[in-house]
Amino acid sequence: MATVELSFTPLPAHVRTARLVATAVARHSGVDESLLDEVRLAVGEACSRAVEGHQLHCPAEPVRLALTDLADRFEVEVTDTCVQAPAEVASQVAGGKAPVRLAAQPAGAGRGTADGDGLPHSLGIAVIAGLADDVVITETEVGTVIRMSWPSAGSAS
Amino acid sequence: MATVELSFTPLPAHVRTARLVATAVARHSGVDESLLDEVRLAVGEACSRAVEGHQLHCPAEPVRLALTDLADRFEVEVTDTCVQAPAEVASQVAGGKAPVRLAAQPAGAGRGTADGDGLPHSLGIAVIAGLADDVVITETEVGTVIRMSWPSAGSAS
Amino acid sequence: MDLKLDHHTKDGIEIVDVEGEIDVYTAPRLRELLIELVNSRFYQLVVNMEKVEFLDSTGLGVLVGGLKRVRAHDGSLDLVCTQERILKIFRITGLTKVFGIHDTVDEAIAARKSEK
Amino acid sequence: MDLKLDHHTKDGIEIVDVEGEIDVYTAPRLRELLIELVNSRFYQLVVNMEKVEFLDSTGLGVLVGGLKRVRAHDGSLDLVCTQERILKIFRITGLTKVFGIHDTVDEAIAARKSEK
Ligand SMILES: Nc1ncnc2c1ncn2[C@@H]1O[C@H](COP(=O)(O)OP(=O)(O)O)[C@@H](O)[C@H]1O
Ligand SMILES: Nc1ncnc2c1ncn2[C@@H]1O[C@H](COP(=O)(O)OP(=O)(O)O)[C@@H](O)[C@H]1O
Repeated sequence: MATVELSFTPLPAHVRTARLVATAVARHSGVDESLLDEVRLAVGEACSRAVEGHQLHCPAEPVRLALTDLADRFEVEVTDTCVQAPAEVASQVAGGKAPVRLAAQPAGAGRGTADGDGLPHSLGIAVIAGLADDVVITETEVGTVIRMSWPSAGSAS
Repeated sequence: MATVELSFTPLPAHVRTARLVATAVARHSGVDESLLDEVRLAVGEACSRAVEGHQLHCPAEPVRLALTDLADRFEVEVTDTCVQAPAEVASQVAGGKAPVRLAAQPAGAGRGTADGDGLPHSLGIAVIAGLADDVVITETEVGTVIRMSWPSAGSAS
Repeated sequence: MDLKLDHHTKDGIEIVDVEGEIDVYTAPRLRELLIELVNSRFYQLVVNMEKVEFLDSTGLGVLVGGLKRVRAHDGSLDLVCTQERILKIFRITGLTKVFGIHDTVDEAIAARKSEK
Repeated sequence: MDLKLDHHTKDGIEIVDVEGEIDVYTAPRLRELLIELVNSRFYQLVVNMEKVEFLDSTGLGVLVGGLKRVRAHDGSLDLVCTQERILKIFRITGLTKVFGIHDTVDEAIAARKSEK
């Protein structure tokens, strides 16, 4: 049951709204206070990435954020509704096959220094991979879906 | 251009999320700080009313909140996606024809005392009418749309 | 953010201290407390709203419901509130005519005592 | 919530005080300031992040971009940060190896001076 869905025109300011909503719903869903910073940051990264992509390719299309309160997990899904360069994301993870499951480990650590160039979204993906407990990136016909989740104690309602 | 849309399963807890989002987006859209309390309350009332209706008639359907940043107004639209008793809302306003425009004046003032009965949502509608600068309630095939707006100084972005 | 409820007896009147947000999510808890008090034969109530940060129509409805219950036993339910943004909600719904609204708990008690 | 930027010279090093949230919305302003400083020939920078409440990858990117710019002039960009939640973001992106990160502005200045 997707409990809350947010869709917004691709503007940086709305990424803040997305962070706010994700944090509030996560808190209510029973995600531990100590994890809320991670949720806030990872959701912000995924939405920033989608906003940048939409601004380039389809500024009229909204970005979609879905927050689902599962039995013992809080799940977040950020969806691009227009095609992003799949190679860019694919290159971040071994093989590039969809869906790709990233290990929750410092993903940026092995990827060289600040002198490496041409990786426009790599920092964002590194942050997501480092923060979310579980990340699945799926390339679809129309764009990218980033699905992340965190443990939760179940809804308070 | 609808800038932010929220849809949520009809649970009281999500009304809080709706208030939070509406207030944040209103602030960013340039609604004066002194009006934000009114936006928070009116949006909460409209969403509470929709949640109660959905819980009775269609608990599986989400309630929809749309926030639009117009040139000099901030517009909010709360939509029931299932039929509500139109008579109840219609009885609140003269004639009951859709769309109905409510004057921004104490709407509850003339409607008797606490001993009056059988007006389950009347307080909510009275609050909305008293707070929103401009309110239009439209009965559609599938439910009720409450549209409210406040002056804004234009988006900060 | 959330609702905190407390109550104690003062001069034979039951004072209910409410703190936080009374909305569609939390109002059921206030309703339960008011019902519980009436069931325990407290019919003279003062609800102190000085620490209420948010009040919506569900909250108003619960207060009206409480008033009806105590009145059924010849009791009273008065409010303590000086916050303009909360008072405004009572005004636009016409409920300032229904409730006695006072500046302090002591004033509410005194007003009630003098009426008897 | 929002971003506040300030800067002043200390011991010949330009200290940039950052307060609030550095994210996709506000990072462009930090980028502009860093570019402006480099254009004004400040090549020794210390960015004080002690009052930063939120930092995302756009903010990281701007700091990396600033580092590249000053390095092109044989300059330096060091950070002051002791907040664990901010340091974590540098760690998971591998950027702790790229920036000198210090506990205080004075330590950052001292470390830079001793290196020369
Ligand atoms: N994991 C990483 N470690 C170090 N540097 C990275 C990493 N990922 C990306 N970068 C670098 O961060 C920089 C981002 O800077 P950017 O925001 O584009 O600033 P500018 O355009 O002003 O130079 C890029 O140069 C990129 O190569
Ligand atoms: N404008 C109004 N002025 C006074 N009372 C009202 C107004 N609108 C509705 N009411 C009353 O408020 C009460 C709402 O109480 P409710 O929340 O249903 O409590 P309960 O079910 O516990 O009695 C209803 O009895 C209704 O008649």
